[in-house]
Amino acid sequence: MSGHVTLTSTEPGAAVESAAALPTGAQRPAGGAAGVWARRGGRAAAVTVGLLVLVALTAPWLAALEGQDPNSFHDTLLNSATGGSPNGTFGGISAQHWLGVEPTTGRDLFARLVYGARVSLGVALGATLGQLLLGLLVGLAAGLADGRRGGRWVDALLSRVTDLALALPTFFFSIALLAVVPQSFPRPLLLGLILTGLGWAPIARIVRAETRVLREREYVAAAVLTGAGSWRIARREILPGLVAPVATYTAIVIPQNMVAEAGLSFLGLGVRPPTSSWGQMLSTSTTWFQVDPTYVLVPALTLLVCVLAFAGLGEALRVAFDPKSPVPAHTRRGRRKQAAGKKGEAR
Amino acid sequence: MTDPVLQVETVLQVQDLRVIHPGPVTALDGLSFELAPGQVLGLVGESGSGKSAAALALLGLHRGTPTRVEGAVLLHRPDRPALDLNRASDTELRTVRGPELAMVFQEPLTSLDPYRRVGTQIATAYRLHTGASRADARQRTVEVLERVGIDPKRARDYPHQFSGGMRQRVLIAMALALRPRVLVADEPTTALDVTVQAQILRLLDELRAETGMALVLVSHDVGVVGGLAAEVVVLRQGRAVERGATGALLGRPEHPYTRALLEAVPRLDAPLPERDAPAADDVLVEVEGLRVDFGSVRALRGVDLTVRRGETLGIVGESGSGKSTLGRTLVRLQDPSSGVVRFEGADLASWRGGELRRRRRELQMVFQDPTSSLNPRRLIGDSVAEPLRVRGERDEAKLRAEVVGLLERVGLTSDHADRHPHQLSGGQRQRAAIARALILRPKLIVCDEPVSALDVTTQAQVVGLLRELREEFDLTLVFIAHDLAVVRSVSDRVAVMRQGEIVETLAAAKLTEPQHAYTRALLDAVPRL
Amino acid sequence: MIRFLLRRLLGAVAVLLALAALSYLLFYAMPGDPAQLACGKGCTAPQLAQVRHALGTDQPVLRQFWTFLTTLALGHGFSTGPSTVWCSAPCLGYSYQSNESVTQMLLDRLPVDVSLALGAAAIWLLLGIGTGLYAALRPGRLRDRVVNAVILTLGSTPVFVMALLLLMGACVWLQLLPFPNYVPLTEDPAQWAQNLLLPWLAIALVSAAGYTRLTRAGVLETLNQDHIRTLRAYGYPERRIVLRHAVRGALPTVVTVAAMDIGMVLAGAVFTETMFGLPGLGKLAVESASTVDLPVVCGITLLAGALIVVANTVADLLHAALDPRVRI
Amino acid sequence: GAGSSSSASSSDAFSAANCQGGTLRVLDSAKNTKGFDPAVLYTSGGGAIPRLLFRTLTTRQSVAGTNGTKVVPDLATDTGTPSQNATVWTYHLKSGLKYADGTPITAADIKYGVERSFSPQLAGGPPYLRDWLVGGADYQGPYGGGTTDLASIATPDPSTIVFHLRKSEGDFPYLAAETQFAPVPKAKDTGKEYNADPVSSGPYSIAGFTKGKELDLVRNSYWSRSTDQQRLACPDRIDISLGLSSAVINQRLSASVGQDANAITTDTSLDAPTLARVSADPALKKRVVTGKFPQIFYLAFDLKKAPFDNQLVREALSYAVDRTALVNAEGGTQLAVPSTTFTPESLTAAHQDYDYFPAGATGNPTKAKQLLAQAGHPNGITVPLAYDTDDVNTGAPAATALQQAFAKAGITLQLQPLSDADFNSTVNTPATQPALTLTSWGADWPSGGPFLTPIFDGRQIVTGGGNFNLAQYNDPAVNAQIDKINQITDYTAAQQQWAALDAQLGKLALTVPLYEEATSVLYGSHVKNAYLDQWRGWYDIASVSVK
Ligand SMILES: Nc1ncnc2c1ncn2[C@@H]1O[C@H](COP(=O)(O)OP(=O)(O)OP(=O)(O)O)[C@@H](O)[C@H]1O
Ligand SMILES: Nc1ncnc2c1ncn2[C@@H]1O[C@H](COP(=O)(O)OP(=O)(O)OP(=O)(O)O)[C@@H](O)[C@H]1O
Ligand SMILES: [Mg+2]
Ligand SMILES: [Mg+2]
Repeated sequence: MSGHVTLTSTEPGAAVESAAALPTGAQRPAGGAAGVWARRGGRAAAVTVGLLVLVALTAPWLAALEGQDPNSFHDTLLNSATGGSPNGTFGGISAQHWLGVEPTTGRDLFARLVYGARVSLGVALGATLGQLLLGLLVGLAAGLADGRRGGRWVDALLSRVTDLALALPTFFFSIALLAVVPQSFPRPLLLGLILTGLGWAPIARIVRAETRVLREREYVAAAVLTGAGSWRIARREILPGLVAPVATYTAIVIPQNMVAEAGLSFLGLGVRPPTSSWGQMLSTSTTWFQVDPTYVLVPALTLLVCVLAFAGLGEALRVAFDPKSPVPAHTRRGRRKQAAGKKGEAR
Repeated sequence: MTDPVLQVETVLQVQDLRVIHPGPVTALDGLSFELAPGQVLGLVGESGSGKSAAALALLGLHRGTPTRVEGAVLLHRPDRPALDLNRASDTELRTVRGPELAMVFQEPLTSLDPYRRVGTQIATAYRLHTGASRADARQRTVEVLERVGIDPKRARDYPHQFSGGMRQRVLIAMALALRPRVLVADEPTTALDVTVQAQILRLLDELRAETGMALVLVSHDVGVVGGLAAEVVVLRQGRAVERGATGALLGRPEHPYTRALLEAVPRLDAPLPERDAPAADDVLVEVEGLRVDFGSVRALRGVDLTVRRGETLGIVGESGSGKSTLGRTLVRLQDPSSGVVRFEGADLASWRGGELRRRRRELQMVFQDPTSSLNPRRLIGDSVAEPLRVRGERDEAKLRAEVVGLLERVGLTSDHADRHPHQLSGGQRQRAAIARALILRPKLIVCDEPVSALDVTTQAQVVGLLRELREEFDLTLVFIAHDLAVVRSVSDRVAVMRQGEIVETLAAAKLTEPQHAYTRALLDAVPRL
Repeated sequence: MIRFLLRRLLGAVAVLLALAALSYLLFYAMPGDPAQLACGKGCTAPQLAQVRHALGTDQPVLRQFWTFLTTLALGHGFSTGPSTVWCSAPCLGYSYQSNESVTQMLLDRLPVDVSLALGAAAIWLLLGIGTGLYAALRPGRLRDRVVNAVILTLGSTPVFVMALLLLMGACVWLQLLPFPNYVPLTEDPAQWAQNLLLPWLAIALVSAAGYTRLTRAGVLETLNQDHIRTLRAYGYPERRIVLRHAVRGALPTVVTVAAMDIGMVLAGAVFTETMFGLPGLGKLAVESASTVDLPVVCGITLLAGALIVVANTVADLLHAALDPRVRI
Repeated sequence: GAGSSSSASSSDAFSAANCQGGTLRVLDSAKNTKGFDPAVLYTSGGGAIPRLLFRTLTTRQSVAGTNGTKVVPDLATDTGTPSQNATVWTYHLKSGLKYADGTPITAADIKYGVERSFSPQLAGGPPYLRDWLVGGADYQGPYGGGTTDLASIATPDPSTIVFHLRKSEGDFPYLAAETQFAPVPKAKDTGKEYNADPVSSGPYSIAGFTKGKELDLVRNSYWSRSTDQQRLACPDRIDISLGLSSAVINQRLSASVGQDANAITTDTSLDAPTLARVSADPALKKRVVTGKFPQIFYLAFDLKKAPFDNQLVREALSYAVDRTALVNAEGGTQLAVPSTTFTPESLTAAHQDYDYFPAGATGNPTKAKQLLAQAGHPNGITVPLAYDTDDVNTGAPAATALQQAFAKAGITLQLQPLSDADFNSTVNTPATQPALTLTSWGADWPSGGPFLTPIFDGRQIVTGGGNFNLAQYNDPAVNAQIDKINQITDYTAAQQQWAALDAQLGKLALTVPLYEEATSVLYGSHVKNAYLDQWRGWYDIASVSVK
């Protein structure tokens, strides 16, 4: 690939824009959180993600605010003669039940939704974190192993292990693992661990490839000449360069993990009742959509918003970290931003 | 325009051309000239002076980007009204690009489509404008490839199978196929070896003479332009500060900027500063029978070399001759396949673990590409301080003082310490890299083409800096470059490399009287003013 | 090339062996006794012991695994009761549950998944590359964003939801198509395509998103490269530049990823197969896992693993074929 | 009385005389991956599809209503002649019986069919024969070494077969309707591989079979109505799709477009959402039939484990139960009916109403608490509850409903979900059995015997696995009572005795009966004479017509 700085229209422009987005004398590069925040889409995504996390954290209070809990049955709100569908319109939405109730049980949907956020986000974020750590560790180790002192074997071994992990039929193994682990083991944690075990390999691949590229950079050679150990070099020179691709990939993986949890729930392998998760809600509700659309829409829309938010965040991160970003720096947004920066300076 | 010949017949007429990048950055601020068939116009100036902005504007290539172009670029065609490229429709523009106006770019490595065969690329461009049959296009491709000195059999190769010089020739062949009336060459030789550079320049000149095509030759190197162009325009910050016939302008530059530009160009005939030659018996580094193989590639095939304490040893040679490999082996970034490198009498290969880490600090390196040798995510100050931190220095105040002191010594300020590499110019980055190499007070610094990526003025400054530092820090330098004149200006002795071997080593002063034919060839290729 | 393939083959054998061992041990550890399941509701203890012996599950696990491997490599005789049949290598044994030859079971079902994968891939490539290009032509503009949002929405829909919506839409509300009922290609190509249309769409709509992104990013990146400027300088029409040259730059990645995705088709096939009643391997996998049908389970994991390994190799070969700079 | 209720509307234009023709489609969610080996099949009264392929000594009567629970002769001339306290049963075959390949069916083939069901290779069928036949416990089938012949089955001539039982079994004619009593020609026996292509003795034979996917049946030209009074065999062809998702089956049946107008399902009851939709649509409602398979969903206690060794605690749970929530969880009143008796109402002949621990519609937590306090648990109890996760309805939904209701009475349920495979081996092995299990029991034929005996007969406790007496209840008096009833060969008399036994056992709170399931199924708009029989609570495909 071209490593030259050329007269393409975006390259210097990107630098101009990001430089403008920074206060003068700024000590941070254009990428990262600041870069995400600087973009409208990125900001919207970040706010949404923040809100979702907040909902998960405050679930008990939110449910209490509504005056419901996620597990109580409400027989009286259901019509037993018509398959246990909720009485009233829109799935039984009322002042007491803000999003209506679940058919056949009468459990409050709002309460289940906010409590479900804990599991869904927890599993997705936890799994992603796990995948990241494992992927980084293996990828870095394989990428840094060099020809001398058996390094090639380390690399070969780790690469084969990565291949193996990639070759696992994912869902199939989830089924076995979920069945093998004793019932007393907390389900969300187990789900997280399983998704971790099955999803770290792509990250390891990316990290390995990226590390191999970064390793050839001259600043790494310069660091070697300072007498730094390989751990220090990995930490100080290589790792920062991995932040961009890994952060970007992470944002793609989080929604994937959420959808995977929904898939496992669909196969009856998700969290155990009476716990709710968005995946569980969605998978049990799908058959109801002709009769009680509200029941389906609630988890479906939530999941959608969530996925879109994380995907948006991912896109924003990619743009923020990538100086060669294909999104032209000279979009109107960029110019406005710059003008604002100038003004700020003037004051 | 002072030249009456120009008014007889004009192909290209540029009037008050302005190029304004968003920002707004006025890259080009009012350029005017006229160009007759067969004429060569040189456009020179330091980096960032607006040369490329002008070159691109001549083909209307700013269109579709947010860059604004003002003024007129008039293309005169026989029997038709002149076309103002700035106002022409997209279709009109497309039809003149190629057959009327063609361009050769600075980066031969990336300017060809990597997915298509070289021959196809030439043939497609030809067919696009002539509507010729496939067979005719193939025929034409063969012709032009032969003309630029490439075996037509290689038309089936992909660009990556070609060297930089060959790719540049392919680009020229592509232009040639369409017989354009004006060829714009934006730094066509900057990325190339001196020997190749000379060939390309000769080729361009021949073509001009043969086809009567007009040539706009852009370069930061006055030497390159001087040999070819009849008239030269000197650009500075987007403005033409001086213009005139080449001989006159180079002989008696009026503008101080032009003068500075000329002075910065290293010359083979420049007087060498007086210097005491270091003692021949005080050997710092000794290389014996050094071989380095990369798989089947033999990068070094038995190199013997001594570096005396306190001297500057220059290493020259064409691309791929093994200069970098030798340099990296000297500082133990590369292990030899066989042979030894002795530093102060100790075999480098015998250093292990803690000893290796400690002792290798005495050997430092400055790299060719200032962009890649500084961690883009790290502040300059941190990068420079890193070696001290590695050594265990924890006192931040002391670190800061040391770093700032050294930065100031290399011509930067404390303000630069708090910037990221991308907020510095290339020359400034190279200074920071030098500061980082110096901070551990090493005994030997290997400079691997430290100035090749810089424009002449900056190059001169950095070379000057190295010269000063050598005295001040009591350094031994190994200075690698492909430019003989530069090497000569800093070195005490020069080693000439070719295909993994050192063909001869001579004193800098004797460089102009080489023994070896290869050195002779290198010398001949250097453009002269 | 030959060396590359040989090296890959060796790596593949190692990976598949490890995969077989892993799946055997894991599924062996799953609760539930295949003998008990085969024996049925009213099985008595002595009868259970007999069934265990007949299935070979009374042996120690390593012994069983070894038998599995030797059977695979050398073949094995199996008693049907009145007689013994020889199952020649590569033999994956007989299902504990249905007494069928596992190799045959897999061969019977593989065409379904191959049809599913290839058809879906064709659609998602078309859709993904199409929308990616459409978005790339005007980056950052309204249509880019609309395409992006639509594709993201589709891409974040779980397959089982997508499948249900398609079924309802096409078969119930609009009654455009009959409910899918798999017909082999060899039997009736038109019926085959018609019945697989919805499953293809379900997978493709969900998967296209990734390709839209890849294409868009690839095209935009290529458009930023120097050689595109050369084309412009030679008067190439902009459409031609985008459609031929910029797409070409995005193609190697897109195709490589597609090959790998096709290799992984079994991973997500469960959902499509369940919703559309397709007799494929994904469903078989889930069923055999829930009945601890070890020969079938191992057979499927090995097949799935082999598919992925092959797909990876093909992806590398394709990449090399598409990008002249890459050599293998 | 269910079953017949809505059959009238569906069979307006139906005439048994000219019902033949057309292709019936069957949309099933079961995969039938095990195939159709009569030795391996475990059916009630011959099942739905197997009954089209296999004729047995006796079979169920093909009529709607209570008479559908009657057993009638099939291959045999009568339902069997008992002697010596119902320990020897003799059958004579009708004449002119032939397989689909034209060869005659002999008594020896029936004997062989029964014998091969003892082979370990062909395990899976019902356990009764092993227990009832003299020498059955040790017999290992006709394959391989040792004795290959079971002496307790005699075939004095080609059309007579005599079974010698080791104890009185008045219900033997009911057992003789199982597929193990279908004839298998020894020459055609391929052992384990027989399941894919068995030799048909019924009105249809297999034209094509892909396990897990589809089964195509065509007429067996050697079958004739003249020897078979129970099967009408109306359709010329029967195309069965296997392994469909139940949601899709219900969608297809309700849409009833194209070929689906000729479709029924033999295993997919309406789910709650479809039911809700059907209730609102009169046109759809017309195409629904309902029935019940006598099966009770109940909570099983392990009496050997505290605190359920204490009857007061068991009573407390009986009071605390909220049957309305359970019925709703199951999909409402059309899919489930609360039951307070162990023998459900749908097993009409053996049912006697009682409610010793009245919990009312939604439970009586106050009374439950009081009983718990009395039993020494004033602060409530915490107990595990095992359930089968693979059972979509009775699994998680019912377990959570119980959890909620019990919480009100101070009983904390710790849910212990088990996969299908795991459930059977864990729950049915006394060593691993949980203290409290949510499970169900259905009778293999409509009689109190197979309903009560496996659950309450102390001699049925098996320690090695396959135990259904989860209470591990063993009262010699009750055991003797069971033996006495088994000697009665008069159906009605015997059932009255079973009913009385159930009522008597109910007082001990050995189980908490919860509800029985109702079957509600849709059929395609062209389908005629579709009714759910009262033996199995499902279609009798043999009488469905699409003409
Ligand atoms: N897209 C752009 N946006 C903003 N400023 C730009 C852009 N491209 C170039 N510039 C600026 O315009 C000025 C002229 O640039 P130009 O590339 O023409 O210089 P040059 O003389 O060709 O330099 P070099 O010798 O390094 O190629 C420089 O200051 C540069 O930073
Ligand atoms: N890491 C490597 N792996 C394989 N071959 C290499 C490697 N590094 C250098 N080479 C090869 O070794 C030879 C010498 O390369 P080297 O970089 O030392 O040349 P150079 O004289 O520095 O050239 P340049 O002027 O282009 O920098 C070349 O043929 C090069 O392709
Ligand atoms: Mg330039
Ligand atoms: Mg070099």
